[in-house]
Amino acid sequence: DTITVFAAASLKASMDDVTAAFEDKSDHKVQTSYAGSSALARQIEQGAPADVFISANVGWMDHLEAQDLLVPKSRVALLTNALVLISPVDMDADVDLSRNASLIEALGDTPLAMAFVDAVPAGIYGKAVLTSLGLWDAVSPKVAQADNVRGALALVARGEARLGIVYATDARAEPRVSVVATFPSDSHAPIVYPVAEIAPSSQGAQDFMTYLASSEAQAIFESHGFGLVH
Amino acid sequence: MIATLGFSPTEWQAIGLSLKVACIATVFSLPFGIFVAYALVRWNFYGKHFLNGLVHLPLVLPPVVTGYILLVIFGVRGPIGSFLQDWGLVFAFRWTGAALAAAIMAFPLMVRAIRLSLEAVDPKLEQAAATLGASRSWVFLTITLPLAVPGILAGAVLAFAKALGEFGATITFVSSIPGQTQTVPSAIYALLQVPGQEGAALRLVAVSIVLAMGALLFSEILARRASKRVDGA
Amino acid sequence: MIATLGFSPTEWQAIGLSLKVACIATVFSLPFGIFVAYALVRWNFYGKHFLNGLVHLPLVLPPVVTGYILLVIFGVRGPIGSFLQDWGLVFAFRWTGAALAAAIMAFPLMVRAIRLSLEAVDPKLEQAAATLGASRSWVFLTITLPLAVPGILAGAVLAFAKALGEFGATITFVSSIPGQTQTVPSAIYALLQVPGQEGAALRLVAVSIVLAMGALLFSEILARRASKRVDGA
Amino acid sequence: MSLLISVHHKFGDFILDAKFEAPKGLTVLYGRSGSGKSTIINAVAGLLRPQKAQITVGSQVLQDSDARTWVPPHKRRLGYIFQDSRLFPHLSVAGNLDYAARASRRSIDTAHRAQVIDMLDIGALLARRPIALSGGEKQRVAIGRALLADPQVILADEPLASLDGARKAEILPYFERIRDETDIPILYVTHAVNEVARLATTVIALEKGKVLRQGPARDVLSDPRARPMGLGAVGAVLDAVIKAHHDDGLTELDAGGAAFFLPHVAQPIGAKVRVRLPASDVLLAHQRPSGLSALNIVSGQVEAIQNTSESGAIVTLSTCAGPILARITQRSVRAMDLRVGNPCCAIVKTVAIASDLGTDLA
Amino acid sequence: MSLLISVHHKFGDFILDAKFEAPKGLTVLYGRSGSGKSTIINAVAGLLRPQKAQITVGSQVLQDSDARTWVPPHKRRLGYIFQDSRLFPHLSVAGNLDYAARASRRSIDTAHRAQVIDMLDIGALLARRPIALSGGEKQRVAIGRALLADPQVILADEPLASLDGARKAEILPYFERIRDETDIPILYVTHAVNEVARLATTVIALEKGKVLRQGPARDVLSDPRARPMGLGAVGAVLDAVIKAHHDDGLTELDAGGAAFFLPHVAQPIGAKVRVRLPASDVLLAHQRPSGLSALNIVSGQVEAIQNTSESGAIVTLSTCAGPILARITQRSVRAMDLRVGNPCCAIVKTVAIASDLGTDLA
Ligand SMILES: Nc1ncnc2c1ncn2[C@@H]1O[C@H](COP(=O)(O)OP(=O)(O)OP(=O)(O)O)[C@@H](O)[C@H]1O
Ligand SMILES: Nc1ncnc2c1ncn2[C@@H]1O[C@H](COP(=O)(O)OP(=O)(O)OP(=O)(O)O)[C@@H](O)[C@H]1O
Ligand code: MOO
Ligand SMILES: [Mg+2]
Ligand SMILES: [Mg+2]
Repeated sequence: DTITVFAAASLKASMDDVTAAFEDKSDHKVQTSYAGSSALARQIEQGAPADVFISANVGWMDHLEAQDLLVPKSRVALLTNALVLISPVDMDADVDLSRNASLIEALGDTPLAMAFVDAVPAGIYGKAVLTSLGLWDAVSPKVAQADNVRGALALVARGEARLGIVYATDARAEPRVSVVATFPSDSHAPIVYPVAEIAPSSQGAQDFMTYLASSEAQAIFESHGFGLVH
Repeated sequence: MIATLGFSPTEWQAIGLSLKVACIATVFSLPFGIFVAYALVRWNFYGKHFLNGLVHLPLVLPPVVTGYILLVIFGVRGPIGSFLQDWGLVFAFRWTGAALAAAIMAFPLMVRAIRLSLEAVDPKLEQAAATLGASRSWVFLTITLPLAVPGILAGAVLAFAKALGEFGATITFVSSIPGQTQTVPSAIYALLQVPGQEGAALRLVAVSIVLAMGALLFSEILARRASKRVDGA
Repeated sequence: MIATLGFSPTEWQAIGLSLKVACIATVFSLPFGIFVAYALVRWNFYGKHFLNGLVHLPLVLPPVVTGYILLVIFGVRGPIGSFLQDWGLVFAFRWTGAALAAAIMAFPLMVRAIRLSLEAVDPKLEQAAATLGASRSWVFLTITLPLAVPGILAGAVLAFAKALGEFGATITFVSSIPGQTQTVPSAIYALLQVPGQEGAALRLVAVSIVLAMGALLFSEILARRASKRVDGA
Repeated sequence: MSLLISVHHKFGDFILDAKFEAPKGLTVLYGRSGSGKSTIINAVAGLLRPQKAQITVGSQVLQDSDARTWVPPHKRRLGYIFQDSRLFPHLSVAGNLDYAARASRRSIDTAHRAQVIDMLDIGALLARRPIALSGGEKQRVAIGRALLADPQVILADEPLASLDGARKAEILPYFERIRDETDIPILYVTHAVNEVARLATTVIALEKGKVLRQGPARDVLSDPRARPMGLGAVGAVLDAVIKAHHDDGLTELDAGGAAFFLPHVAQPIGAKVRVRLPASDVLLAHQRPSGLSALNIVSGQVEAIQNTSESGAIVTLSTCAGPILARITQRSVRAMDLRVGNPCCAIVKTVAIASDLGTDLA
Repeated sequence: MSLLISVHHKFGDFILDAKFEAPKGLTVLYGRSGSGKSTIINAVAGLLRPQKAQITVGSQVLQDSDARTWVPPHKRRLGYIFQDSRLFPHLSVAGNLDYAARASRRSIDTAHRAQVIDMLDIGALLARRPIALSGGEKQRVAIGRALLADPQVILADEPLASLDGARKAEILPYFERIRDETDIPILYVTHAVNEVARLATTVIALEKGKVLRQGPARDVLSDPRARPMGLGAVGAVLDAVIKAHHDDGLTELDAGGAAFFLPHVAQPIGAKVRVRLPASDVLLAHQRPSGLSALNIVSGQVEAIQNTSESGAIVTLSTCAGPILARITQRSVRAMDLRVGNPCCAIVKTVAIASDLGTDLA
């Protein structure tokens, strides 16, 4: 069969490897459409021919589940991620997250690159972190919000922003940035990428779901820097 | 193989699809563009300003919004989409949908260009044609339309270029399914999601540019030929 | 309060900013648009096709790519950006950058419209002006330009509409800083990322539409007045 | 077929208020620049919709603003020669000429087409675009385009203004033929007196949007009191028959018994022709002079003497050929002691007659 | 100042190859439609850049294709009246008239402006746009626009073609004044013989792009062999002086001793005038006839007899006033037994002279 997978765009690098490995092992073909989680979720709502949806955003998966568009009980938390503070490699900012003033001093009057803080998961998590650290009110006027986490990453990679908050996986893949600090995982809700089969269920989709849970697939995800849900 | 120019099969598919989408979008919207432009220039009707506004809407709205509106209207569950589906015409998640999105996004550009050229046609010539027995539609076909060729060509090439570059509405409406709805811009977008793939993205950008410049040059040549017919020996 | 129409202060900021950005982008690019259009129509120079292609580029490229290119060139570290910074002109993360992005994205539309109108100006009238002692630039100012008013207005309103709707290049180039660079489209985009916020997005969409339609109507009125001067008593 | 026209239209200060009949034949609209000639023609063509109008061709109502009848221009079967030529710039000369046939899906009458092209001498231009034509060439193509439209009404707005005398002389007979051989009414605007004299069946003189005088060309032209076209246009119009072609190249006409000689006229013996004798080309003498180079001398009686200016007068003689007008000085009237009822001779130069018959129009 | 023109230009099959001098005064370019008149004017204006050309006004070289000299049109100080009026549609009539002054940042000479507006009778149109003008009104505005450009050369391409006789009569004296009172050379295209006769200092006759004949108007017009404008244009041009204004409204001229009477001429006694006697308006008689309405009778001797067609001839008399031409039939030549050397009288109608002096041009 041909399995159509809708996946959050930020998963493209790892998902390309996973699907290639899956296609080697099975006689299914996988088509993956990468776009923002919100766009994909809306399309599924409007009857898109997706068999599997991997979202970067729990909210949108909840939204679909509430409309009974998922194959019951197929939803699982596939991956986790961590949130990091980055800066361009050649600017080597020194920030001590335990000291509140440190981040603000490091920023000076330069912007802090993030994804949309009220809309895009990476931004929402980032805002939560800054709030729990008591920094949000001081920092928020300086936050430059990109439409997705890659945009924030690019701003830092180009050196336009001195600091940015992105996923650990993004920071790892971009050689022009270095991780200044990793935010403690207890300072925000768990960063989870849920996956689910979209109704109606099919053999191919089930096989693919099974494969995603396999240790082989998990290893690929891990190699891209994702954490696994246990 | 040299023939692949280093592009993967899905990328080749995307290039072919983009070309197909841009051509179809241009060709099919052209008659509507001409019609709407003509109506705006020469007719007086109730709701003219509304039509004019409607035509410009895709320009004003963020493409995502346009895409979303298309999804809601032309999706399989949408009012028009479900109706057309009964007639065998499916837009949702097909290349046809990409063409529709491109056509709608390009429509204001096309209409404006044609409208400007139609406005520049001297009504005295149309009158002269009428005194020679030409009905309104014949006047339109033999006088107005040929004299508006510069604008029609400009409109077509703008639409084609826009269709090649359209991304936001397309990916929102028909997603980005390789071989089905993944056009060059969505492929570029996907590549940009992967750090370190800028080079690959750049090659696709180059392809877009080459295609658009080709179309541009072609239209300039046609326009020059058409204007030679009017201006010189 | 009724005066807020239910918009939050940041939303009001976004509306004001969008208007400012669209106006500035239109006003500042207009002279360039006229100049480039004139050069393309009336001059023959080496690299004309290249210039023509360059102007159309923002239409062909996915907006993200254009935004990225702007970032590379006009960012604080970019060749031009760092140079201009020494002169006190900063684009990065400023509303000026949003205006630049909007202007660049709208430029092909503007140039095309003006070009069409310039092409429609009868060179015989320009010749007549020359025989009356008018230098080239005076002919341009007093004959060519006034006769091209329909195209200039069309170009300006297209640019304004496009500037109001521009999202991809703007967000990539200057991101979205409330009060600085958060325009209406980015606000809409953000709202659309969250389930159930369609209503709020819709209200902002309505604002965009109202603004654009106002500009459209205004330009139609100006155009009608200009054409009355040519066609009738 | 005749044209009945009654139009009322206001343009700013200018008010057109004209009512007249253009009977079969050629009706000249005459009047100063801005008097409303083109406006009337446009109303007949349907390009202008006057505020009030009744326009009828034969039995067909083209417009009746009371009955709200309105025939659109393309159904009026017109041959309109515009004051500005209005050629289609994107079509070749041939494409312009054949436009009407194509528009009405008629097959092209190739013999007629060839004849018109030949008359207008535009055969060498057929493949050119209008931009590559001279002013006169454009106008000739515009004339051809209208003539080839198979019209039921011809509207000609100064069709020959930009043409040289020789060209005019070639084209004028064609309008005469349409006037004489077909039933197509022609509305013709011109400022040239010799065109009026030669072509007009009826003359409508306009002034500031009003009809100043209308009537058969002969009456209007030979009435010394009515001079809508200026004194130069006053003259008698005589009906004559070709009597003989002489060996020395002269043609002899007979007008009510009086003989007139003029250079060869290419018409058979017995054919009827119209001869115009401009008052300014007629001399008067007490008695038939001898030893004079003028061949055409008619005797008659003074019927009227009309002073036209401080020093000029127009004398009307009644002769066997009809009334003949002479424009002379009051000094001569006194010197010759001319009085109504006196006998008198009119001397007309041969060539003066000829020039109005088109043998030489330059 | 004089204009020296030598142009070579090829348009498809058409080859213009003309070289001539337009001396001070008014030079008429005469020739059939398509003979290259507008092309020459455009070359002088610099709107066409001929493949080869030398064009000089006074001492200023406008173009020299050998020396690669080229003065752009706006530096040529022209007053070009186009064959199509080419008014600026977005400017009012006033805006059109003042265009040249604004373009060269001159202050407007209000007296001159008022005079031109008055002469052209366009005062009521100043606020209108060209679209709201009639054909003749457009042309008058175009004339005014060119005249107000303070030109050093005037180029007029059939400026009066679309005007009625009375209008022409009003505007012609203005061209005469420029011709006589200023140093501005005028290149003037027309098909109207009476304009040539009245205005031309020099005539350049063109045929198919070549100069057929050129020279002072008097020579070209009074040479029976050279008839670039057709027989109708042949005629003598005499220099005369105003001798007296009589009580009966007639003005008496003296031309080398011969007296000519014509309706009042508004010039002081002693003023020099040019009188044209069209050959077709002259009758011949063996002896001075009596009892004739014509007042102008000059005796002389037959100098030449030239057959011009199968039946016509032109007889040249030498008189004290200068050569006088008469166009008569060969039959009359035989009947009167005219031979070179014989004495003979020329009879010229008063009004024939007058009409060329513009008292009545219609
Ligand atoms: N672009 C062109 N290509 C070919 N032939 C041309 C072009 N332009 C003009 N001609 C020819 O050049 C000749 C001269 O044209 P020109 O306009 O000078 O004539 P003209 O003497 O002014 O005639 P008219 O009295 O009709 O205005 C004409 O025969 C015309 O057909
Ligand atoms: N749109 C308009 N507004 C005001 N006046 C107008 C308009 N159109 C025409 N006129 C006036 O109407 C009058 C009649 O114009 P028309 O064109 O019929 O004149 P015409 O007799 O054809 O003159 P010509 O011999 O100069 O062509 C003119 O005085 C003109 O100024
Ligand atoms: O592409 Mo995402 O859904 O913003 O991580
Ligand atoms: Mg008219
Ligand atoms: Mg010409």
